[in-house]
Amino acid sequence: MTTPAIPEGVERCPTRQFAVWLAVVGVVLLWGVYAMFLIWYKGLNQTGMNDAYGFALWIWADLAVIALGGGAFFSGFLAYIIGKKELKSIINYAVIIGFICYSSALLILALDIGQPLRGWFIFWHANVHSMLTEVAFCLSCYFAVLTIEFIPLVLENPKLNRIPFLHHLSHNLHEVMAVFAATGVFLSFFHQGSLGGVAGVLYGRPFAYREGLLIWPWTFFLFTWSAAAVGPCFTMLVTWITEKVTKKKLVRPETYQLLAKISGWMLLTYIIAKIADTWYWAAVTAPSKGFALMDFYSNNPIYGIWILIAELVICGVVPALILVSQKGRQNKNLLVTAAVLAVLGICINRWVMVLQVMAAPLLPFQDWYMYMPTWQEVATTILPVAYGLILISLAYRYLPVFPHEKELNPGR
Amino acid sequence: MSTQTDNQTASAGNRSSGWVIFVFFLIGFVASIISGWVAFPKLLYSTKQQPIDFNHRVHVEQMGGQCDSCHYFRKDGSFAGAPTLEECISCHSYPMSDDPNEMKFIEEYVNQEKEVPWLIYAQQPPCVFFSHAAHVKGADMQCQTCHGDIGSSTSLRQYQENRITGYSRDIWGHSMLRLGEPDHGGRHQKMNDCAECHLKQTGSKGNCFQCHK
Amino acid sequence: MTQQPQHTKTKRYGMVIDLDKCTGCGACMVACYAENNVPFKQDETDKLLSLNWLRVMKIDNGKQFPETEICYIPMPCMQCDGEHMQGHSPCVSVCPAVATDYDYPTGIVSQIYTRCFGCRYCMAACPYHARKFNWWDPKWPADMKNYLNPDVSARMRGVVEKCSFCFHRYQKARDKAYVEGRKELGEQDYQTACAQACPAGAITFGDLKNPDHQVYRLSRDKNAFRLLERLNTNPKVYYTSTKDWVHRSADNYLEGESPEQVRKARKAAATH
Amino acid sequence: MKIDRRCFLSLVVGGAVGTTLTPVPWKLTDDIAIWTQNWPWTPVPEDGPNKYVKSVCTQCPGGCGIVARTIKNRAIKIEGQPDHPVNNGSLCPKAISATQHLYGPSRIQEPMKRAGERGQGKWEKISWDEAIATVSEKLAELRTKGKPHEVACISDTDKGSVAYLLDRFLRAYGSPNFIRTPTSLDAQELSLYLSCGQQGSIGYDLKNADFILSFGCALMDGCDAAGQIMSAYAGFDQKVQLVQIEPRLSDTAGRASKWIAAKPGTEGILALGLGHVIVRENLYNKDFVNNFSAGFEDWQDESGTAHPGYRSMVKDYSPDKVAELTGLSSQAIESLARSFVRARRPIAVSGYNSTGSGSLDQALAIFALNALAGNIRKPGGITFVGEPDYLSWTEMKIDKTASAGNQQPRVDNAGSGSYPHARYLLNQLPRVIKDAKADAPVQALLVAGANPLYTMTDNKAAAEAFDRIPFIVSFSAFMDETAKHADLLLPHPHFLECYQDVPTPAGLPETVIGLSRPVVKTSYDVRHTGDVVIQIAKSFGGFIENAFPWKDYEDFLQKSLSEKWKTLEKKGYWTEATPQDTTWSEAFRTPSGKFEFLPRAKFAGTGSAKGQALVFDNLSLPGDAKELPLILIPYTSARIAHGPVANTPFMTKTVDAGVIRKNDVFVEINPRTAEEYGLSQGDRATLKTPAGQARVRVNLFEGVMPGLVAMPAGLGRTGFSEYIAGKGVNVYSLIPGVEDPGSGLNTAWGARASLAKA
Repeated sequence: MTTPAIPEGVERCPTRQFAVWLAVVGVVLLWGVYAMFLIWYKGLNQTGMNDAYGFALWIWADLAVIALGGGAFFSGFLAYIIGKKELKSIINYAVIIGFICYSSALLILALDIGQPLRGWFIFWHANVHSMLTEVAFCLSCYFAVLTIEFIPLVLENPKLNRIPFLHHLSHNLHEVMAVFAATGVFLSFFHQGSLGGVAGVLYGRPFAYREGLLIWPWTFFLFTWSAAAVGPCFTMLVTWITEKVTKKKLVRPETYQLLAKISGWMLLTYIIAKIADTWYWAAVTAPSKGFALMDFYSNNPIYGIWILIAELVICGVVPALILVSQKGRQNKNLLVTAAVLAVLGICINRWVMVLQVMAAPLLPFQDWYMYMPTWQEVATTILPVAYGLILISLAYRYLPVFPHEKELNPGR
Repeated sequence: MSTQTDNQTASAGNRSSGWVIFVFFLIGFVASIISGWVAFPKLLYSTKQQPIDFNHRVHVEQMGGQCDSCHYFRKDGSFAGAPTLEECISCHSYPMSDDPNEMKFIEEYVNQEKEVPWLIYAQQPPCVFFSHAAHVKGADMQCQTCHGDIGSSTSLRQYQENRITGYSRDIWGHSMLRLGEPDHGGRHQKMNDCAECHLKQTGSKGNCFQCHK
Repeated sequence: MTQQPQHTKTKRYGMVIDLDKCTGCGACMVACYAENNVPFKQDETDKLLSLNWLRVMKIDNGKQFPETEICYIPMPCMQCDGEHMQGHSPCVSVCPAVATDYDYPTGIVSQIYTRCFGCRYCMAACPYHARKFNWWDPKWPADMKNYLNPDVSARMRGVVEKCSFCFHRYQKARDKAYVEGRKELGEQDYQTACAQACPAGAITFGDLKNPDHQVYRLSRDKNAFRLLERLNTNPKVYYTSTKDWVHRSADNYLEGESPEQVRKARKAAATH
Repeated sequence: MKIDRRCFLSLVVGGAVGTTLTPVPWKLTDDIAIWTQNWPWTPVPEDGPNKYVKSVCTQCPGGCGIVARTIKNRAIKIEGQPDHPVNNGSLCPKAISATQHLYGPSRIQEPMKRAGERGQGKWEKISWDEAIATVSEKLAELRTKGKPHEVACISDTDKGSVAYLLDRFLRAYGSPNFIRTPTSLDAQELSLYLSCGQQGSIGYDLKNADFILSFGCALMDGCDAAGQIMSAYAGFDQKVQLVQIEPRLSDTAGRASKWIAAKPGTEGILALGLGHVIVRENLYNKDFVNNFSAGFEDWQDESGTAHPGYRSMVKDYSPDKVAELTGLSSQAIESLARSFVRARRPIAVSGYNSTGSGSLDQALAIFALNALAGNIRKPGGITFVGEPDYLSWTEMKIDKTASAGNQQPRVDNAGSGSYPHARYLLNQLPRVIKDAKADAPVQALLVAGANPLYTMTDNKAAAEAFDRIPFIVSFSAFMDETAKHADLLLPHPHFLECYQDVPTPAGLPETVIGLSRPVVKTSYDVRHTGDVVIQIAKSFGGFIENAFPWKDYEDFLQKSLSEKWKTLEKKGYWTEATPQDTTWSEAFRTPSGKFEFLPRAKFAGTGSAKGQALVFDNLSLPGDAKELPLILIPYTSARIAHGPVANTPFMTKTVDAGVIRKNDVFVEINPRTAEEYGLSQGDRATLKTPAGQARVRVNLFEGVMPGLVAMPAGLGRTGFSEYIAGKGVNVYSLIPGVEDPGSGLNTAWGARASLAKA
């Protein structure tokens, strides 16, 4: 009569231990949910934002999680379209991480608008010229695709898989997954890019503004490229952490190696393009509007030139070089360090493209605008992390996320 | 695998069969369709009584057939809308007939110097600046085009109010699907209705600020 | 963005503010708030949380006492024509729901509070910080609701608002013209509340395209400039000042650049 | 048939699928969004026919013409009245935002009597009959005791009908103690009286002047004549020179053609220094000085005593000496003197200061410059505007008690032996009350239009004095600082709700009488102070009642204004049709019949030994210069109301971030001063003066003279509403009074101070 909910042949921790873990994370989640309702009920006055900071922590969190969630589309692209079989080992997990990232992004977006009940205007009364419209459409569509990609995995839960209808549905979905993966890749290229466009088109903000190709500023391409480069790093990093926590091998070493290699080359090409872009912006675009590079990096308590060096060199060039060298990526410590740096780099990039844009003064008589988030903003930004941990825990426990787990952990 | 097979056979006896499930599906489906199309509109709209059953025809005949005898433009170009008590009193300081409605009007409003709380069928929300001048003076439109032939009516229609939005039902229109012309022969008055006519008549849906404030 | 209707004769309403005349008295701000139902709170000292459609900035020349000079810069919405003067104002092009739009007949950037859902992208896009967000529900204590102007709708929490060049006054002036059988508005028929209130006569308002309007001449004065011209936002709010340091404070210049030289270069580039 | 969980699920799925095919989700989504667009708690102002009512703003004595836009008994907005002879459409922010006070939480909506301790804020609503009876009983009691002179009245004006009725009531009742609050024009008006023999005010024809020399006047910094000055300023072309003498770069100085930063308190010396140059270089107007002035050259009086003249006196004020005292260069002084006197229509302006009225001698010294330029009664010069005469009613019959009371000396010492020329000296009242051994010499105080507990310098001393007055009645429309400490509130309507005459505003070169009239009907239980005075008088019966033969205030106003009433009703203002007399021969009513450089009347009876010269002892501010090395000066701003009635919330909203933050006020100091005292931008500091201390923040500003601490006036309110009170510090509470020996007026222009990081 009872079917085990846990996939066959794998070992999971005792229910009690699992429940305690869920409870701990659940408390953090509840804190976030409380803050969320506070914001919906009382309005955005609960945040530290102001008229100079219309975009702040949340938009950064959005851009960052979507960039990090880029592992899903790029691994899917490599696995289903290019046909890299090695990645089958990690593709499920990549999809779950992507799903978490994108659902979090949508939740934060729903929080970040002053009139949530009118949120659908973005679809119904869309302004096709706005990058945000493009973001909203692509984001929603891609989230739908991710959900579809996620469903077969959910259906593989032993209990659900028992139901013939669901079993067949799951099977058939697997068959057509390549189609969805392709759709997802297409959508992702656009919305990752349009997120880059969000800042890049702001021709009233010389710190953000970039020239570009047709209607797309260079940041459009840079965002897509960087998400494709760093998304897999994040997937690797989360997998590695999961392995450490579960004390098991979950993914084949060659999967890591392949992802790291591709990520490394992507990162290297990205950082070269990014440096070129920064140089052109600093030497041509900004000066044409009367700004010298150091105008953007001085006379304020936080944003020094260090942040540019950190983003481009320490968290850009360094991890790229580690990952492209075979020795570097074969050393597990270096590999993890590189992944951490790359993730940090993209977070810095998204941060400056949102918050430093708002901070930099425009008129000579203005000062830098500084901003401090409130606990409500922090709590709602941590909320997705807690939610992600819970979803990962549940998925790991009840779904056959890692197809090679059994084989990699014999005798357990 | 044997466990699974056992379970399937064992459970088959406990489960409802496919057609029962389908019947339930159908019940849910039909019930929701009926409640959505029949009950929902009744719940959504409340029906309100006009304070006085006004006879437009009598007034139009008395006032020389012109709407703008009562619904006039002020010198500054604004439109006066429904007449104020003061304007009504200029004729009705004493009863002009034995009509019970007029009696009620005199007793409850004229004698107590209270404005009549008319329910305006075509009331636009506060974000709308509707220029009667542009339509009536600028484009030479007839009142009936939008309001229907209200001037020949002898009594007032029911006024229905959307409980959520507070809008008059005339704005959306009586049909939930916004099909057909309104009963009163005028126009529906959602923004799209304005835009549609503007597109037809001027070649452009119009700019936001043309009608918003 | 809606397209420009072909049959209408368009105007470019704009403003010229004489900074040598402005005394910083604040009458324009107060007139604006009273005209446009701008709410207020108990504490308005955090200027980044203070809803206003018009701010007057105080700047000085940075010189030591007693060589110091001050200048006030009233800053309404600049009603940018945008790059290439086609209505692609920084804010209009980014609004995802067409809540803000370029009104081609007048050149005024509209803001529809009931359409806005509060994403604040336009605020991020505006280099002048002209756009303000309703962080709170507006409150009018005691009987203060009585003074609210019915021509301007009160804004609810969670939407962006900004100066509209008192567009409702244009709407009313047009109504009056219709009733009087006129097609065109005179210069005085449509004036903003701030221009009307300025006790020093520093603010002039009118159609920048109409040679009969004062702003036509004033905006073409050799001392006229706009804020942050180098961003190519093409504002319709012009300023005049005879003081060099004021011109320099209005835009960003690299070392060795001078306002005149940059202006000349821009003009040359524009004619090419 | 078995019904289980799956059937239920199926039902739900069927329902969900069906629902998507109904209008429910779609219409609800739309309607909920529409609900957010029409939230019931977001107000929707009612529309209706617009009416534009012409009236006059009476929030300050400026007398600006306004147009009030109304819809259905709602006052929507105040705008300037174009072509009005006073302000020609120009208005200050306070007038524009007057509707905020009209409908705001500061209004007193009905008569009330104190229920708890004084100042505790507990009130009990009473009827008007009871309120009036309470006042009458109290006054009648004092009268029976033979002490009618122990009733005093403080008013913000001594011109116009309300002041007239109050004064008339006091005289019928038997008290000489009608006291007007001090204004920044007091010394100037006294100088006019002494040097020209004219009781009234100086009119400045700024519109036609081409060189305006302003001695620290807050012309564009929120003075009480903002409308007329701004409308004149609006008309200035680039040829008009405005020179501002002031230690701080105020808004006036900022817009002036030239800012001359003389040390504070040295304006009189500078005026004499300028006179020195003009006389030395023989640049003065010979016709005027030789034929129509007295006291220019040395002279002898009837008794044969020799007196030095103006020429001798200014000899002591050489440019070098004045330069040292004022902190300017002697070249600057010389060139200023030359450009002033060589201008076609120069004018030297005093009064309107943010720092009090200055001394009489200073006013005389500045007035002398106008005489040297000969620009008196000339276009672009100064004119004399007499006191309003439209309210003179026949003398009334009074009884013995009243006439005995009236003959008592005034409680504020004005008109006494020491101060024969001063008309009101409110600044002396706190000391008089404090010094009284037994009961306070004021047993009942009526306060109308004034708010002395806020506006008086060293207002702590004033509050202590008021505590000794057993009965205080406030006629204020607002719960201001003084009303809060009263025993009885008899609220006056807001100016947009009532009729009131507006006498010619000070500074205007012509006579213009305005009529403020009801723009809306009040919805509160308030009464015009004029009505209340008439009703109180009537409650006495007998000759007091007979002295007030009017039905009510409106009746009084109509009868007083007689034929002017019609014009006022129609146009909103009345101007004198007769052209200005521009001759000099009939201009002066002094003993000599000429303009007197050193007025004989000033010294008559004062017994002053050195009375023949103007005296300047400018560093006579109280306190130890070592302990208090800095000098605090108040500054005013058009955006902060510093008079009896506080800011509107809109005005407070316009105040810069560098003036208040949360509830902290910023003082402006020069960066060099800041360095000296180890202060940096935004630091909190403790400001000490002999009158008290306050917590402030510092704002570094190059435009303020090193060694000075400039603080905005008008903040630190404790009354009104939570939108106004509690912000910053009342600068006047930090300034001890300084008595002018020549006039008895308060001449404090600042206070010694120290500033230490907190």
